[in-house]
Amino acid sequence: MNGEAWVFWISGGFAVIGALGLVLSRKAVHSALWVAFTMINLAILYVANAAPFLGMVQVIVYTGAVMMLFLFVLMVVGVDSSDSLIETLKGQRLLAIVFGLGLAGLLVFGIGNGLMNAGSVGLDEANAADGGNVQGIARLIFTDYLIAFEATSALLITAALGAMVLAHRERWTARASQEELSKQRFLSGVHPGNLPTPGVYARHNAVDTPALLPDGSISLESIPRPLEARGDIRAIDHHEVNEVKEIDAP
Amino acid sequence: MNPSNYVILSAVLFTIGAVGVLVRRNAIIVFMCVELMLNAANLAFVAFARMNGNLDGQVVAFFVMVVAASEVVVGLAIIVTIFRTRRSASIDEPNLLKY
Amino acid sequence: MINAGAVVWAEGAPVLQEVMPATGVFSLIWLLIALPLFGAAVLLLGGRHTNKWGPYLGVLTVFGSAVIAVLMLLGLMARGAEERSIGQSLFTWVFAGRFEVNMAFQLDQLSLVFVLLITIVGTLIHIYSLGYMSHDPDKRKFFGYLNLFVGAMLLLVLANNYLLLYVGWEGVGLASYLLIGFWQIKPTAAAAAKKAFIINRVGDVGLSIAIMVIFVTFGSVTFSDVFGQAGSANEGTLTAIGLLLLLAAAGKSAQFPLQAWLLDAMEGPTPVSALIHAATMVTAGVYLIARSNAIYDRAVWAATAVVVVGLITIFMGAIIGSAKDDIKKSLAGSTMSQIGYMIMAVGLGPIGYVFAIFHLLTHGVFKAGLFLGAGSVMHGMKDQVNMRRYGALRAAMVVTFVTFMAGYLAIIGIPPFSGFWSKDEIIHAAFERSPIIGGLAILAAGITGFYMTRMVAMTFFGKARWEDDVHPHESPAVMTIPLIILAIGSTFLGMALLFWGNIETWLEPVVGFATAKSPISTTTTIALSLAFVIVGAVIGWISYARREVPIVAPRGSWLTRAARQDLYGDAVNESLVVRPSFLLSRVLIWFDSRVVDGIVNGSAAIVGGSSGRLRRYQSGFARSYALSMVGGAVFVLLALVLVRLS
Amino acid sequence: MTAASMSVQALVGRFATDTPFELPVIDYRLLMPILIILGAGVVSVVIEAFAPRRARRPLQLILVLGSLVAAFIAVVGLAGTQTTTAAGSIAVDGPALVMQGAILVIALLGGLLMAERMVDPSGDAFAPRASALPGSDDERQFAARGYLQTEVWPLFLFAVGGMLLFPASNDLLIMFVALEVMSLPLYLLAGLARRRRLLSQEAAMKYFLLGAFSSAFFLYGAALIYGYAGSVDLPVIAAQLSGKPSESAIVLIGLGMLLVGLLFKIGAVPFHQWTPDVYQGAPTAVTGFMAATVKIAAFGALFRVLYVAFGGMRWDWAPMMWIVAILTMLIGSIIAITQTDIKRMLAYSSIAQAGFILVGLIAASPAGLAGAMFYLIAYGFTTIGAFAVITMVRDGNGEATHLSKWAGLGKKSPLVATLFSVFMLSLAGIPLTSGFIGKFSVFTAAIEAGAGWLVIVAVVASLIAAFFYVRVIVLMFFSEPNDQTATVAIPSVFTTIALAAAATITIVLGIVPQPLIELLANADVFVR
Repeated sequence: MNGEAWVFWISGGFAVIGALGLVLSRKAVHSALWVAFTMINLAILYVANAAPFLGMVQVIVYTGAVMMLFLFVLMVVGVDSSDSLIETLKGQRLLAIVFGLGLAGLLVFGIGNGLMNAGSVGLDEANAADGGNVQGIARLIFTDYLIAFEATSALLITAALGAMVLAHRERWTARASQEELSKQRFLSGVHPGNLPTPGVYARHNAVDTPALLPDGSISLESIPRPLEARGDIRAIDHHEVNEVKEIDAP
Repeated sequence: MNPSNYVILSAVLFTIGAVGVLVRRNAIIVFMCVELMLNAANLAFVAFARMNGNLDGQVVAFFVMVVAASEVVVGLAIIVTIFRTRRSASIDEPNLLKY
Repeated sequence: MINAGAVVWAEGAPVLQEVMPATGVFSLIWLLIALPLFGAAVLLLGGRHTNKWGPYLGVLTVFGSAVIAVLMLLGLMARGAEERSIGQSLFTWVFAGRFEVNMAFQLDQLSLVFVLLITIVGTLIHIYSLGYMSHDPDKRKFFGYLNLFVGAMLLLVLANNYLLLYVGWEGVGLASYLLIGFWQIKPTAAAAAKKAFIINRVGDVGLSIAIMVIFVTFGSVTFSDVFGQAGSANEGTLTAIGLLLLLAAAGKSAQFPLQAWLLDAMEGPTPVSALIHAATMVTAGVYLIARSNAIYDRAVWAATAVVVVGLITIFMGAIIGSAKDDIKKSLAGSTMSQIGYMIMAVGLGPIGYVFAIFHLLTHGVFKAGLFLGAGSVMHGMKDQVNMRRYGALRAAMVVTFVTFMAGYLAIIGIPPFSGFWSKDEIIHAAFERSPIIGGLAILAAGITGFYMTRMVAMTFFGKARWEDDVHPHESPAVMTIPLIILAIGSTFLGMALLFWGNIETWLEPVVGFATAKSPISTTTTIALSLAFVIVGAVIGWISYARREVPIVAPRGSWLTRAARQDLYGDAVNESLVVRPSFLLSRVLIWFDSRVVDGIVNGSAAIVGGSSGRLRRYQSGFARSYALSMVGGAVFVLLALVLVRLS
Repeated sequence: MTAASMSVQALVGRFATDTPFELPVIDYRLLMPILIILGAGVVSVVIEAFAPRRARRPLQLILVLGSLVAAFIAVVGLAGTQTTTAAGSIAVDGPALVMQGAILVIALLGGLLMAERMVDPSGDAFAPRASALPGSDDERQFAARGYLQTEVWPLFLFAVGGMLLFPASNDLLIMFVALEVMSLPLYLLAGLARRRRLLSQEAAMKYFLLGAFSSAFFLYGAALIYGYAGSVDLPVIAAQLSGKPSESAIVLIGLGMLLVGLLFKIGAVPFHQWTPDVYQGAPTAVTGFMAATVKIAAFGALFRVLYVAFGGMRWDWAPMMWIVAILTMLIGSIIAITQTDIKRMLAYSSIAQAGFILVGLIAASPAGLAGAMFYLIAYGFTTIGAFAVITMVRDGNGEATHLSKWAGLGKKSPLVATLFSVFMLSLAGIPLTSGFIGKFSVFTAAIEAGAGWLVIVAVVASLIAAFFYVRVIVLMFFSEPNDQTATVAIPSVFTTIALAAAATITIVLGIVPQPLIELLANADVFVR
């Protein structure tokens, strides 16, 4: 095996592992990381295929930008039941695998049939024509594919516009000033400051332990309302309080 | 190295992506699978570029990345919108339109 | 059995007429069609403002067309026989490559007789409708639809190519559905419109495929081009075209096996039944086949199929006509049967075309008269259609009775009424093809005598079996005047066309003509058919006028006693004629309602059911859509590879 | 590792190039229609950014309608051109110009529908702010303040630009980019409905995910074909196919994958399932617009791929397309029968119509192309007219799309019901409407090409299809209005013009189709 073969089998193997990881991971974040892994390996394969420029772009655009956007959205969306791997549609998984095998079989058949004896011309000549890979790509982009290049600008504008339309939340009132906010707060008649924190004497999960007022009685405001409604407030055992005092005492 | 190896690898990745679209329920993962399919196509383009001895394939792959980037933006915007409405990123859950 | 010798056919086939440019009065051909269409547009789009004068406008436009048609008749008669085909091209309608269709009309001897029938009978029926529909709140719309129908029907017969004919064909269909379903409050009417629509579509499919085959074979759909080249096409293609056109004709003309809609179509208002479902639209099939004579003359098996279809329908119609108690449905059965005669006649080739058209004209007049007469009876009987609730109406409605009798004598073929001349010619021609066909045609004439006598007897003779609150009265003059005119037509039209109009020589340039060399003489034919008709009529008379009609059974009258005395004879009648024919008709009605309806409803159910099943696959899950896409991709790839490998 | 290291060397080696950089020869006059629309799209974005809110809508309307008209004039000015430009990547030929012209006119009508804000008392067809949650206080506030999402206009223009590019693209890369330029704005527009926003968002998501999925197939197919031919240029591919012995299956597989993407866009079975959901969920004005134009653009591209690049392989793809066409016609027609939602019914009908147009494609002849173009134009105007009517038929909850609410509409609003009937009759292919001429020209072309049995299936399918079109007419005219019956909102001049134009063209093309047929007969050859 020569060097390129090593690269192919290692990076190619990793790419497939990453792809399988994408499909098989239970957690969406893991999937995203797996696919980023695949893309980095693909970048290596690009370089191995005499496409150093694309390899770089792959790392920067795909792994760096696109996948991070995915991760970002995943963080926004959070974890939900859709991450689960349990199939809810009857027969979907079986048919998916059958069709997948069929598709793969046909693709491999076609590729094998067409390319078994194909020789590789190599890009040395093509790159040399313009003095390098980047120059060659640049020349093509700005000559033969100029219209495509210009049309992609429409695509990028659309993307920006679309994201803004769907995500940008415009204010329909003026932003309230600090003064207005504080006035509003005091005028509302509710407790203006922080509520007392619960459970200063707790020994475990403290949320259900009410705070004590200076006179030793409990402060109901320190307890979340649902707990209060359910009657799940931990009783204050003054004996314990005294115990603590005793411990504290020298 | 025979270019068909790369292309067969790309076919495998493409198929894994396609199957992933069919079996995963999280819209974001489904979308990542689509991206994987595009990447597979790119790999094929790059391998073929070398095989054919011209740079057109690489240029196409470059454009595909641009297109994919814009597609990602639009797609994620749509998915986030749906998520904000339904509090779920499941692709199965919006199921009012049928029959 | 049926002699299908091609040699006979070429004889008497017409030489293609040269088409003359439209000058003088003939430059108004387009106006014939435009007038009623204009009326329809004003009435249907004009809204309520036209409620008051709209119906009169509707009558006027059709009358205008009739006047133009008569002028054209005079114009044509003034010309030599070889100059009577006139073409008018408005503009090129469709033109692509070597394919050109003009918005063009062809007025020749054949289309002119149709135009006259449509406009004159149409005018009379429009006038009649003024009275018949006078209380209907949607009268304006009714006249709009009627005008639309007349326009479309004129387009159908004036078109100079199949494509334009198809436009008229669909147009009359549309108008027909609208009018069948006109009283949409009745669910039966809506169902009948639907049934007519579905069955007619089957026929239309035949026509549209036929047009495409014609276009591909001849490179044109214009009549003159097609008929000019018909000799050079191969017989298989011509047979296919012939059979497809027959399918179309069967749909439109209610011929076996697409006859079922016509009976239900009687749900429409009676003038509609008279105009569309008796006199004009249902004869479009006859027109289509007669017009395509150049094709049928060279496609013997297609023509034979036409004869068979015609024969089957003659009997189906006649037997159904004998069994129905609903006066309109009985008349509808009779219409099927009479059109069966025409279809059979056009299948006979050059010996038959002329007489088919001849019978079509006389039938159009006397059947319109009969239907309008029935409508007049219904009008006086509070829309009662059951003949068992009629009886003894001859005194209450003298004009209706007399005019109805004229139609009656015409349809059963009593000389000198018009039906006699035309039907006997058909029977005579049928004998030339085969004694069996001729014999069957004569037998059917006998059944015609039976059921028409039954109808007349049950309606106008015997005892009154009216419902309590019915007070029969004669219809207003606006209804009786058309009846009288049609009755005059029923009486004299046959003689006029045959002796004065020379219908054979008139039509010969278009459809060709050959004198039938019948094995039996004309006199024998007449004698035979008259004998059968009279026997049928006598049986009908004895069964329904002499004997008490069930449902109402007044006791002790002299008629009942007389009937009792005739018991033995009645029993013979019963067992030999009435019973079997009733049994047969029951079978036919069963066939009609179960099998034909079953096929229509069944195929609708299959389509509907599969629709219900198929839409389940549209589950609403994007993933299952993606699954079917991947499955589709596998299919597409596999199909491509397999095609290459094979 | 030799090749890779060498190219890295090349990369870092000589940055200054010796070879002179040749500027591409681009005849901008030939690209004028596309440039006008995309340029207007950019201006439209600038308007969104800088114009005061009140001024945006009128400015956008003037810009959109003006640029569509200008682009149409530019297309007309190019009539008769038969060449390629931009290094052969854009074809300016008869079919491309015809499709572009049709797209522009229909887009003009679509734009008028989108501009309508009289039929809905609360505003136009789009959500006042798409970012506000459905049913939230935000949303109500935006609606109450009369906010309008004027960003739909740049999106609309970019979509039109992509549609113009799609049928004109002469290489697979441009075609892919055009596909995306056309689709991305449509994914977004589908999700912006003012009412029934859950449905609308669902439609957007399904459309987007499945659309992206299908374009991946398209791209992979393009890759395989590039692998075989060494170029993405359609004429070069054709030359390679005829030059090399074409026994290799890679071309077949590539073509198949390519077709998946294109058949998805035209809504052919089994790639059709997005159509009903998206058509139903999207705002009706957008549905009408995209039902008509996307089909034209996608068929343009499909024709170009199959005729220019793969014309020599007709015997490979024709049998497969036979099956697809038959399935498309029958399944579309059959499922439509049991639909109760009028938008959904029209969606299935559009699937069936795609099948009928495929019949013209299979003819693989200039007559087939001309017939299909006629059909597409006829279908486009009829469809947008039908959807225009749907926007007007409303009840308290917005558009009344359930068929039961259309019962007796003929009594309440005879004119609108009559117009809708005209559209239905045209879709059913009844004579004297454009749909009849379309069907006739497509079917005769197919018979001439020897596809007689296919035409018989097509005629049977149109028989089935006629049933549900006529059923709507029967429902409107033959049943009595009840308290469920919807009312017809009085539209502003925008919808009125669109509706009148669609109806006029539908009827005129049925009665005097000749000028258009002649035009198409002169424009039925692709530049190669």
